[in-house]
Amino acid sequence: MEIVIFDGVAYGMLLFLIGVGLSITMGLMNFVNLAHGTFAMVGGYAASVLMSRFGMGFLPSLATAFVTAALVGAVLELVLYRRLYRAHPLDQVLLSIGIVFVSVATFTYFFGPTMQAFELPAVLDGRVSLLGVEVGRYRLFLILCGTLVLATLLLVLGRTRYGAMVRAAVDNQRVAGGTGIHVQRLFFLTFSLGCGLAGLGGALSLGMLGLEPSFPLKYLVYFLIVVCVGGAGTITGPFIAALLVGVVDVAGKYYLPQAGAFLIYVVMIVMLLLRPNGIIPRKGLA
Amino acid sequence: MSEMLAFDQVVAGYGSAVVLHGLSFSLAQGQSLAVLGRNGVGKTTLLETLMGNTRVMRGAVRWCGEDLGRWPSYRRVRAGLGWVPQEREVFPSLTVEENLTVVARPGPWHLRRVYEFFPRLRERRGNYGNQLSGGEQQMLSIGRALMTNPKLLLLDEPMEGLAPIIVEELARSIRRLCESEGLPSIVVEQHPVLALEMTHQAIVLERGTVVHAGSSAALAGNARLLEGFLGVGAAEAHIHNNTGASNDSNDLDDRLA
Amino acid sequence: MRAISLSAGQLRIAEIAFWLVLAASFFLLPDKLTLMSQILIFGLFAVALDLALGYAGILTVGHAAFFGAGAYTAGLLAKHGWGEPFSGLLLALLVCVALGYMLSYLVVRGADLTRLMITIGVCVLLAELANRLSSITGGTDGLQGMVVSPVLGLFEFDLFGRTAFVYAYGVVLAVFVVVRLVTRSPFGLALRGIHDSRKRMLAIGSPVESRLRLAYALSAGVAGIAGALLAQTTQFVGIESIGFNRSAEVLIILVLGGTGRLYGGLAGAIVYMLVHDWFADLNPQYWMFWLGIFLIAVVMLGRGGIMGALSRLVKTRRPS
Amino acid sequence: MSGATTLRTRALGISFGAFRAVSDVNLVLEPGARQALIGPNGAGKTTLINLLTGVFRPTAGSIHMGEHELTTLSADKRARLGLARTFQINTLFPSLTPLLSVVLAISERDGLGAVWWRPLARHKAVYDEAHALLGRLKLDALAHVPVAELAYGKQRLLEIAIAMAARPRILLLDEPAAGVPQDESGELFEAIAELPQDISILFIEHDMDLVFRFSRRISVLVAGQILIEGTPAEIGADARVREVYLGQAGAAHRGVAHV
Amino acid sequence: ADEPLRIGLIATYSGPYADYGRQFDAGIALYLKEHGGKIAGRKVEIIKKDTGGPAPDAAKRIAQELIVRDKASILTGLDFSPNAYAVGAIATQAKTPAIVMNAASSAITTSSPYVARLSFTVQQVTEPMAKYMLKQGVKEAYTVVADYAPGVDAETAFKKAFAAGGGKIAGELRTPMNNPDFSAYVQRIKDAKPQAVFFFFPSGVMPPAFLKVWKERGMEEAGIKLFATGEATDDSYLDATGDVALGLLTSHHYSYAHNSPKNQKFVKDFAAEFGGKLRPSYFAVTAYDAMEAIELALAKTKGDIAGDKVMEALRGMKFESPRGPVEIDPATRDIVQTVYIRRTERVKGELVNVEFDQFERVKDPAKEGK
Ligand SMILES: Nc1ncnc2c1ncn2[C@@H]1O[C@H](COP(=O)(O)OP(=O)(O)OP(=O)(O)O)[C@@H](O)[C@H]1O
Ligand SMILES: Nc1ncnc2c1ncn2[C@@H]1O[C@H](COP(=O)(O)OP(=O)(O)OP(=O)(O)O)[C@@H](O)[C@H]1O
Ligand SMILES: CC(C)C[C@H](N)C(=O)O
Ligand SMILES: [Mg+2]
Ligand SMILES: [Mg+2]
Repeated sequence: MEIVIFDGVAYGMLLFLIGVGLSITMGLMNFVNLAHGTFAMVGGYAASVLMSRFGMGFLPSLATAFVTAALVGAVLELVLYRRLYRAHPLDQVLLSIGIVFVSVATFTYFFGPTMQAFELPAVLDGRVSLLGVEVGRYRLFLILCGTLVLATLLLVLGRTRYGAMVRAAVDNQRVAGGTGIHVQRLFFLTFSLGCGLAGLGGALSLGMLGLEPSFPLKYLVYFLIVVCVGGAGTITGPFIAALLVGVVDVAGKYYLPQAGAFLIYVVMIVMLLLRPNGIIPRKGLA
Repeated sequence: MSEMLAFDQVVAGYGSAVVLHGLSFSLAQGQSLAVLGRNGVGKTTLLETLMGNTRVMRGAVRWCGEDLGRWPSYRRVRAGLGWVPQEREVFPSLTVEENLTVVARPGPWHLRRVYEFFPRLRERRGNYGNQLSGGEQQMLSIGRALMTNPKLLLLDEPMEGLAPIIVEELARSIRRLCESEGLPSIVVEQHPVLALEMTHQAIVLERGTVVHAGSSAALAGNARLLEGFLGVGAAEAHIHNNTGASNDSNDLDDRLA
Repeated sequence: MRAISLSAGQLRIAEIAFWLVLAASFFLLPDKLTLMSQILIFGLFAVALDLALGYAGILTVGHAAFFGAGAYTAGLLAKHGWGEPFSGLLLALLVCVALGYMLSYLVVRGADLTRLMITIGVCVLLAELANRLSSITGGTDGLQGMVVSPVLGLFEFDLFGRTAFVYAYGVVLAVFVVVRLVTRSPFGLALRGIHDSRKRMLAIGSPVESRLRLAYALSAGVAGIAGALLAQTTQFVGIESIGFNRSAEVLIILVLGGTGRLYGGLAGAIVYMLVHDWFADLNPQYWMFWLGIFLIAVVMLGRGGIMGALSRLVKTRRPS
Repeated sequence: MSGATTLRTRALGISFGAFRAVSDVNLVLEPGARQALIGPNGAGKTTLINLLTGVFRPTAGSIHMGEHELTTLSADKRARLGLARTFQINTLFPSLTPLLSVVLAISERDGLGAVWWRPLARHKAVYDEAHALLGRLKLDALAHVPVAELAYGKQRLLEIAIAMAARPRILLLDEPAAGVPQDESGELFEAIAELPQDISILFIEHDMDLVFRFSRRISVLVAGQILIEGTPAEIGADARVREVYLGQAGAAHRGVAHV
Repeated sequence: ADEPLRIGLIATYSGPYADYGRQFDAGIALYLKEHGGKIAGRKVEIIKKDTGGPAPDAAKRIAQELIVRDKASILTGLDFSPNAYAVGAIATQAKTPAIVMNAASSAITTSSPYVARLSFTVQQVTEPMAKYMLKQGVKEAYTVVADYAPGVDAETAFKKAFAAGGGKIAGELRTPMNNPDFSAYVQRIKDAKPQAVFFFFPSGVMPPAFLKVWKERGMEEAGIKLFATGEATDDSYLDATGDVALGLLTSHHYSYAHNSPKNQKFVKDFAAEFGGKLRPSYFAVTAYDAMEAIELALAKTKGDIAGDKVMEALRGMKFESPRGPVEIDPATRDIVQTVYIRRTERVKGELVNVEFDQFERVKDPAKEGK
């Protein structure tokens, strides 16, 4: 029982770590960025290559994953995304799908179609006893990371004017500019932040999901579930949703394995019917 | 007096549609301006051009001696333009208070002072932008512009949707802001008499050009001219009976409730 | 760039020319006929999606649910001895309209993201169901053993895909004419109104939800016909017909073509599939790279997809 | 729709959280009424109209229109019963033209909205009626310009045109003349006043010239409650109304006689 | 004749399964290199077409175009079963031989007389594992399979063979195809404490994800033995799977470490051709063998490429493949081959599947019963 919940929470944390960036770019900035997984993949490959080819440690490689993904995000923002903030969401879909295609082909070209090798560092391998329950160290580490990221983001986005500025700019770019907000720089930074978080999540997923060039498409629906069930544009919403999804998924598979893939989608649909704007709806929208 | 703002043969519009056809005027330092004209003549477009939201095809806009050229709007705000858009356009997903603080820039105007100016906003401080009444949104939009601590207020039909008592008070305080605090305004108004009372200078637009420019007082005094430009009834005072001057001593702040 | 301006009459001629050129591919591209029929079928599928997405404004990435349901309906019918193609289409239509109408109660409410996720969810659930019911559907191995009778009792489905092409062309054209009618009907105008302002529609007394439900059901029916067509012309139903990936692909096709523009779906299918075929022929491994670049380029060059770009080049004259 | 009906609320109220935006409102709109609803900003006027038209569900009280109880009816059903409105903040169809906007309103009124098997162009009478209506509001020259490109004042007129297209029995206007130039707002109100006498009209307006010229009765809403109702003369003379709402403007209207 | 022999290769070159196409290509390229680019004395032209994964409608269209437009006289590739079924229908219609290089659903060969298979069937590699486990004294086993057609095939075949030998099924699990986290399943097995677990997952990310959790939970310490089919330790993925695969027992028809002169040469040439990065997997070896089969068949027909003749020539064909001796069942056109039991070990720093037991001349058991 405890272990099932623990596993679910850990799995949920991973979903949160990868998905929260999407809640920022898609929810907060209103950019339907289906290429979110691409940035996660960039982070994942960066970490994996640094560790396996250059012998970098796990923690520094996590930081590099964040930075690399943020940089790639920044470049793409400058060249492509920037031009589409005001465009129709479907144009954004087309752009981001194009980016996914290019990234999948590019990574296949450079790294081959198969998975990346990854060995957990010894400290994170195996189990440790926590309140009498034997839990996986890596899973515990995921939970710590998730909590840390949550706290940091709440502080940055919730407590400062920064979050309000982003929301204002998304509400009405014209007027935001007309009241002195430097929308372009704001979006640039925010987008890079979202991508960096994706990269971090991608690197952390190495120990659990396995990384291959088709990553961006394979897990896209999971990211979307977390963000939409949680409430796009919020941080706590996806956090709760991710935990919910994680626990329901793991517990469902444990207690009701016949339900298989059904359960998670049924839960998602029910949640969305009950709370159409997410667990924590972004306020103030009509 | 030195020039504060000037439009020099400005041709501007949206996409391929031209709205301003060689519009020119200039405004001296510290003077406020009424912009009059019928629906669709380009009053809003004039302000949007000033904010950098239109396509300027020819001509120049100078602000305090500098050509604004293609400056992005946030820079114009930082240079001192405070904009109140026609459709209010408060940020719907921000609370009243966030709407104000999010644009705050250092200067004499701060949250407390705006709340004192519009006590109604303080009462509704926790409401989201789209949970406000029309008039409250108007107040918020004005308050928001003040929070940017501008050197010139651009008011696009600021009185629309406000209760008469507030209109009176607001008109008075806009005039006072100019006189005692040196914060002039450009006022676009449908009620010429009201606008002329609030300002020093006035221009009348027709099809994207200036057809009359002069002092507000002179225009207000010339009913025939006014009616010629703006139609029958234009010269009728919106607020009759201006005996209320004696009430001026009443503190503005209690009355704007 | 000056826009070319066309009158309503000239526009009509352009439309007819479009269909004539398509028909001519029977003679011009005799060894690409199967591709051409699949282009027509996916074009029709995209047009169906456009009814829901472009016209009714229901963001859905789950339309393969209906495409697949139509395919399985026609497929199972043909597998179990009823191979007459037109009745297969009709049954697929009925099944999908009913399914669409039922599901519309889940989908029509809620905001864009909610709809997006609910449609994805329903689609994945149906795909999973098809996988589970492998004794009926063949699961991931696919539905085998379909026997489709000759069209009108005369024309066998041949190896060269001639019959398939003519059959698909006829059906797609007929259905398209109906869809075109829908978009020009009072109902079509109501959908545009809802798209623009739901609040105002309610205020003028339009029962918005029931309009949307009707649109969704119609769209589902057309998608079902497309699915059935694919099943009949390939004489096979793979489980991919009903999955998320197919939903996403048709969305890309439609968006590439341009939403809310009637011909967007067809234009998108023609361009996407030809370009895809071409890139994949040039380079079977990395065509995705070039296709991705192509999509990015299309967005960067102009919004609203191909038809969006066309509509900026070609203006219809305003009636005066 | 024809036939006169009375719109009546009983102890109507709505709270947003702890905030009571409207409370205990008993409003009667007699057949053929020309009634103004005035009151300070944020008094709850728009909210009241939203309650009447079904945008909000009341948290207290009930609404009746003739023999129908409207309290829980959906917005579109109320509209089909003959309750039309305009919005204080333009709520139009940006991508349609004024002509199509009005055609749409007429076709929905006539129950054609679900007709998908016949082209719109076949319904010639609808077009004729739409043209006539646009003509009356002097929008005919702009019939084919996309709504998004109309100047604000024209959009205000279109608001009214769409509402009138429904041939309502009861018309609720939320600051219809805001943003319309003074001389035209007079004309606009004249057009409204000329609507058939069996149509009841309730309008919110902050322009006292218009209020006092065109209303036969005025209700004053303050802090969500009706402070006073009466003829323009009575309202213009009321000290409390002057105090909280009219200010100096009231002076001019004190004792003005009305038609 | 100077007309080249055109062979249409329908495979997956893009997307998540792009490795399949890559392995096919390598196997074919190696064969052609060894034979001077010729089969039966004719230059060979391979026309590659991508399906991007399971996509029967695309596969069918491609097959038709290959025959009608590109004048291919033989179709091959066919990694996914639905694609093979769809192409089978075209093969029948056009009377063109289709040689299956991977698709493992049993009934493919029965769906068309113009289809022959050189790979394997899921049942064919599963049944020997059941027998081997029984032989090792395993009395009770838990099955875990991916919830799709091949998974169900594996489960059915395993249960049948295991029960036939007196074994007991302790429980069964089917996991969704897109299943990022296996902790719940492994925990469930742990709590059920069966004597052994047999699992079947397709090559790729699923086996390592499962094995990681298996190790993290300490299942080995808990005394639960683990068995699988060879997809779990696919040579293409084994390196990336890492140490979690160590000691796993699997059954399959090919290991790159197969100890025979033919294979040693094959592996050496392969390495010389493609460098150390790419290991031949069971996809590459089948592709190589398919070329050999075409060569032998055309030798028999004296270069005649008429579909019926080629199919006739394929029936009963026997030859030595790098995986060991193989033959084509004259009745079913399906492959008959040795299935090996292997253990994953680290040899010279490399993870490999070391064969240590074998079942000879295994036919597709699914067809045997009928
Ligand atoms: N986005 C736009 N695209 C094209 N034309 C526009 C756009 N916005 C406004 N216009 C046109 O520009 C002209 C001037 O509009 P503007 O809003 O400046 O007028 P205005 O004087 O402010 O009128 P009002 O008194 O109604 O507010 C109008 O004819 C209008 O149709
Ligand atoms: N959704 C909501 N949640 C909370 N408060 C709301 C909401 N909608 C409106 N209010 C509040 O209810 C009060 C009444 O608003 P309403 O729009 O009815 O005012 P009004 O009388 O129309 O004012 P105005 O003349 O300025 O248009 C306002 O104070 C407003 O802030
Ligand atoms: C076991 C797998 C290689 C089977 C293959 N994916 C098929 O569809 O037949
Ligand atoms: Mg204006
Ligand atoms: Mg109001």
